[in-house]
Amino acid sequence: DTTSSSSSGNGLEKTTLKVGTIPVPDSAPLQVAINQGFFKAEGLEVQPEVVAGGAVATQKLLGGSLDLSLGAYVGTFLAQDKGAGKFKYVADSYGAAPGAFVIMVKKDSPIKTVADLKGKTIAVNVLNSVSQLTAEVQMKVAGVTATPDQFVEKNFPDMPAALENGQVDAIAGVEPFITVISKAGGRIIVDEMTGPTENLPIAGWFTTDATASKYPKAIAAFQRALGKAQAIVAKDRKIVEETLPKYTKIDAATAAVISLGSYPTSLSESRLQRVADLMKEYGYIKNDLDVKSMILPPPAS
Amino acid sequence: MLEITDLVHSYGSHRVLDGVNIRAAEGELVCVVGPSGCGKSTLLRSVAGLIRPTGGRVLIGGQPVDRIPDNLAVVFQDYSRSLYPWMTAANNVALPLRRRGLDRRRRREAAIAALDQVGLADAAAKYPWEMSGGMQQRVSIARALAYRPSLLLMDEPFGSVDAQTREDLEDLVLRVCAHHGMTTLLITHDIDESVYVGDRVIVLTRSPARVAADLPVDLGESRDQIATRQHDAFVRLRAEVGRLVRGGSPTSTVLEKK
Amino acid sequence: MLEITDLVHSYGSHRVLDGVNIRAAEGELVCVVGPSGCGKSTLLRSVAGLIRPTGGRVLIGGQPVDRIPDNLAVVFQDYSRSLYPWMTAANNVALPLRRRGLDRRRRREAAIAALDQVGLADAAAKYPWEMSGGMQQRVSIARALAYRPSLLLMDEPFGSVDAQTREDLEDLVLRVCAHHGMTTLLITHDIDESVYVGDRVIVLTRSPARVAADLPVDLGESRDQIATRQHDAFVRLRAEVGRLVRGGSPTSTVLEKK
Amino acid sequence: MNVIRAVGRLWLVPVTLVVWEIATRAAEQPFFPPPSATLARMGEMWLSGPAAHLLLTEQAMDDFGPSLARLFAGWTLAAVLGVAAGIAIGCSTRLSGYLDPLIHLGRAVPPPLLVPFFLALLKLSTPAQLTTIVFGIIWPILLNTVDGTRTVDRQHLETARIFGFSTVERLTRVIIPAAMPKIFAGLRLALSLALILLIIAEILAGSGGLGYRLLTAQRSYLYTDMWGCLVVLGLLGYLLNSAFLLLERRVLAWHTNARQTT
Amino acid sequence: MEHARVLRGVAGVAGFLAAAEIVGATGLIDDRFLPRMSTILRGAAELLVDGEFLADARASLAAWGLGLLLTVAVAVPAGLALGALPPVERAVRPLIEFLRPIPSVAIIPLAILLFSDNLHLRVAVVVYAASWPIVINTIYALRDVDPLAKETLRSFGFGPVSVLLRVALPSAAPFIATGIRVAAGTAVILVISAELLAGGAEGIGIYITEAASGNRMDLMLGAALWAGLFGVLSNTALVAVERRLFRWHDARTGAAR
Ligand SMILES: Nc1ncnc2c1ncn2[C@@H]1O[C@H](COP(=O)(O)OP(=O)(O)OP(=O)(O)O)[C@@H](O)[C@H]1O
Ligand SMILES: Nc1ncnc2c1ncn2[C@@H]1O[C@H](COP(=O)(O)OP(=O)(O)OP(=O)(O)O)[C@@H](O)[C@H]1O
Ligand SMILES: [Mg+2]
Ligand SMILES: [Mg+2]
Repeated sequence: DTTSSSSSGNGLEKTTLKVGTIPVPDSAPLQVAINQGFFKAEGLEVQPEVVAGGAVATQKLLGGSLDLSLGAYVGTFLAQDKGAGKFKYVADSYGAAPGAFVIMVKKDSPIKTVADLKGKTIAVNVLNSVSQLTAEVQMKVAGVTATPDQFVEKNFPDMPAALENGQVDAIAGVEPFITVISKAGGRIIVDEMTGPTENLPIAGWFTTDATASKYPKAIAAFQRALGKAQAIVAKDRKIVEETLPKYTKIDAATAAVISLGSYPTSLSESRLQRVADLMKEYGYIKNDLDVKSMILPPPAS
Repeated sequence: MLEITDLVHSYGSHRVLDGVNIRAAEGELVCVVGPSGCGKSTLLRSVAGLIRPTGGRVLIGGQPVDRIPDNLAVVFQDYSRSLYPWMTAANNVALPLRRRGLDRRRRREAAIAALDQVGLADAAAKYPWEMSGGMQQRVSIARALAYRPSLLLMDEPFGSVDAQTREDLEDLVLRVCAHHGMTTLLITHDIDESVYVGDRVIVLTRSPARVAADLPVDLGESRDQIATRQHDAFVRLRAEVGRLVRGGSPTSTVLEKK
Repeated sequence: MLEITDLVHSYGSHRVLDGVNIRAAEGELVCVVGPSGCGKSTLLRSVAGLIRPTGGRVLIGGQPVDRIPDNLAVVFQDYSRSLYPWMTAANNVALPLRRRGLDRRRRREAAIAALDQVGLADAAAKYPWEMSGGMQQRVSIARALAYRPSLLLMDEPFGSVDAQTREDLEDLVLRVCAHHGMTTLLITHDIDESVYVGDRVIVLTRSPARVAADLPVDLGESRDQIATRQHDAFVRLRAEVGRLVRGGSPTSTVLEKK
Repeated sequence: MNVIRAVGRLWLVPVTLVVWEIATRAAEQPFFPPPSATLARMGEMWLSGPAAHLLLTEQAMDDFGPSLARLFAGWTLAAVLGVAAGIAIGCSTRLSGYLDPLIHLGRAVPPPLLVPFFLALLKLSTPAQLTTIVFGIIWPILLNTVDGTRTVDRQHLETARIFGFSTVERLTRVIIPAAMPKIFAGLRLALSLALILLIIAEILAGSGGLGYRLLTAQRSYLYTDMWGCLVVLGLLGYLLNSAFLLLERRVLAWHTNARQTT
Repeated sequence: MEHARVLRGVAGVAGFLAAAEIVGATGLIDDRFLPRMSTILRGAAELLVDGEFLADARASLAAWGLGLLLTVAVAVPAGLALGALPPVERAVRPLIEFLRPIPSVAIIPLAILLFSDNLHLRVAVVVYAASWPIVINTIYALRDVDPLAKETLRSFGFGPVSVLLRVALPSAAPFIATGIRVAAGTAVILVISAELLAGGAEGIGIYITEAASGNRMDLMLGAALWAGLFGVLSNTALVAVERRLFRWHDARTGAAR
């Protein structure tokens, strides 16, 4: 039972946290924190649970089956803007880095530059996600305008075949699928995270306003433990390589060569504001988003 | 006990019963004969409350039949469809006895005894589809008799059994009905049989059916397959019923229309 | 035409037919009588190729029956289940006639004519569930006769019809079979009937069935419901069959075992 | 009279709507918009077009046209294949011996997992969508047909054999009519399943149609749009089913009459 | 007889696998995107010794079993009530027909909001979507009950409920059982779909999500293959139960040919 409170010394309102993760490199810090016993040290038991994506995570947070979850900023901001709920980020997890998010086409594709993508079908793993947003940004930089109906949703594993069979003209991919498509002769057209989107924050750990105010101490403990892991991961890529095969099916050999994003150590309002601004600029959200109200800064340690 | 007054029934526009009047006193065994398709089964279904006749009245014990009467048992013409294929013969017979408040063991004993009476002691554990046509028909008779209804309706109950078994069953029905005072309506095609078992024989006309004749049978209480059938009155009545079924008009014998 | 030799059949360990020998010449009408449950229907199903008997041989026209013989028609004991409820009476009768290469109109005419012969001219457009038991049985007879098979098997075909209709049907079968030279095996419980329609009467013992007697009927070709039944030979034979069915042993009459 | 009958049949619908309206207004959950809002949004999305197009908007044409075409094509294909295969399997123990395990293997694999496979195999998305629909809905048709074919009254079959019916006559005159009630149960199940599979196929292998509209609504957190799609699905389901029952009443008239209790 | 059946089944499956392998080998399907059958089989074999997968399979199995039990417990009585009471059926029909085509992709987000426990969520989704085949088959089966069989019991004075339970239910049972078999297959799909769409801690669907993250098509399809095999086994078990329970049914129909 997740609501059982404990009588342990540090006075946490709740000692068991159900945390949604996605089996992608983004959630490495959580795994590291678990493996290193950082949560235990805080008197917390973290039960990771796989969620299919950010939309499910918001539903599960609202429905109460999760306490916290990994969530991409774009999706959560969108949900908040549409009034689906009120959310709070408690820690950053993953940010853009060169080579981690790219647009690819197949070997013999006539598409050579970003401008060639005009009117072509582009597969993204989730519609209205950071992939789509950054693709739109790169196209605008290249002087062409993207239309919403040129994006289709495809799961990452289906992208290589969809590209090869001509169901889509280009894909917005991540590792390890970038490696797969490259091996098949696929070409990278553009790194999505350059120019206006360089170092863009991708995903962080978030919860609902209600949960945040109900269990402040437990959340603080979570933030402290995760902060320690985040610090380790940020410095040492090796530890991510070792952790990845344990919670995903990316094998060690692949983990050693794939391009990873960055693991920022702090939850910076100004960085997140960039995401919100881009979303507003590209019509994802109508109103100015008060990013500050969506951040629960970690306790001073 | 049973009063059928001006009974009329039509299937759609097709009139089948055209004002039928029949009366049966408590404990009486009334045989109904008539041409195929004249409406005998329809009559029986009306009495059983299974169809709502278009017109007329059926009273049982003074009560109008607006639902299925209590204490009724029916042996259907299409006996094979009225046995449950997922039950053995014994269970088929025992099932209605639940209504009699008997416990499991007593029901089973009663069922076995009834099967024995119809010559199926060995077949208690058989399923209907493991039995011959005549055996199925006898199970269905055993079920009705074991139930000890106060009103027993039988639609050609002996159609599928051999001559010997038929005689045995006729005597069985006579005995059981007399012993328990059951009022019985028996539909048959066998004119000899109608005269042999009936206290009265009702002859129906061809469709739409009316009562052509209502003949009392004066053969006394106790009947015997050999002696009774040689009886003068028997031979005379049987000839008369035969003539009437063939569409003749009633002779001397009183035509009770009341 | 039909030769049944040492036919044995068991359902599981339950032996039903215990070496039955029957022969029928081309155009002969053989009646089979026997106690209920003795194995008559089983015999008929073996001849029709519907079950594979445990032992013995059935030859039709010299050919062993290993599948359903050509040019066969059967009237089943459970007639109501052998009519197709999704077809009218006329269509039920007409359907097998496709095999006769008749066109649609001719099939329909033949079906109507056959229904007329069994007294159902009015019921051609009725569905089986709109008909009385006896009417369904007659449709099933009409279907078999209209088909003009060379071998006709009937399992108690007249069980559900009234005396008058029964006599008409008996004469109809006699006439049609004689006219078209059909070989016929007719199972019946009515001893009078077996003697009246049969060229020969086969009496089976109680289960496991063997042939108790094989009696030729010497009543000449043309028969008449009233005259024939008053015939001395008829009365004698009928008494003899009755005795045999009741389990007596054969008397003077030659017991043909060939 | 007809009006009274319709009221008798449909009274539960307004009752449910009102209860739902009250409950959603009280709950104020953005995920559960009140039906009035949903209906208003539906009108705006699909029914605010020119009168010449029966008020349908262009979006309605885009959303419903291709979807309905796929739906009917998929269902018809599944019906033909399922009934044909079901009869073949029901008639032949040998065939059913070979195919049974494969059928049950196939029917327990989630169609969403197979969509990539169909896409890889068929390269184009429309055939892949149709295959997904057929693959997803054929099972109830197939199993019910097999069941119906196997359980034709024994005496019906024996009669057919006695009179030497040809295989075609056996099938068309005896087996299919006898199995028809069960086949219809399967077809009816498949009809609404087809709607479900249509959505799955359009989500996973398409870029248009009602499923795609539902997906984009979900991805944009436009809950009234999403509920609008669900309502359309439900309405379609109800309409298709009513049409189907009409057909069934004609085809199975003998059955209904033969089975009615007198 | 039974032997021949098993042999044929094995032959059928072997033939299919061989055909799939040959299609892969001829290059009709690009094996970079869709692994060869032999690769899938190897992946499936690997799963057998993968403790994580076994735990996931157990969790899915539990959800399936519980879901199916509950489905039967809900759908059979519901089908009986609707089949036995035509006015009720007519009143509820618009609602049912409205609900049936709503796909689980739309139901699952709703279920997520309503159920905070992953097991409950999956069970609820199974009950929602797997009930229909049972309900519909029950309604159709009840219509097919021989009226004379019902009248027989009615004539002995049994009430409608007795007639329903003692005659209508047994004679409808074989076709209801077919509905249950359809539902059992549907339930496998739904459990996995719910896991794929809603996530969770354990389950075959979760395992597939994880395998997808590493582009391990062989494991994904291997897991799907096991799901299929489970479908075959559960079906075989249900058929065996039916054979025992409905021997009378086979005897009356052409099934025992
Ligand atoms: N399918 C079956 N399975 C097991 N036993 C059966 C089966 N069919 C018939 N029997 C048994 O075989 C015996 C003969 O049955 P059959 O139907 O041949 O009798 P019959 O002579 O036609 O009787 P009836 O005159 O009553 O119709 C009966 O004792 C019956 O119980
Ligand atoms: N369900 C029905 N629908 C329409 N007509 C019917 C129905 N049932 C019976 N009939 C018609 O009613 C008439 C009388 O049928 P019924 O079954 O009462 O006759 P019956 O006297 O029992 O005949 P039999 O001795 O042949 O059994 C027949 O003409 C039949 O066609
Ligand atoms: Mg009758
Ligand atoms: Mg018999």
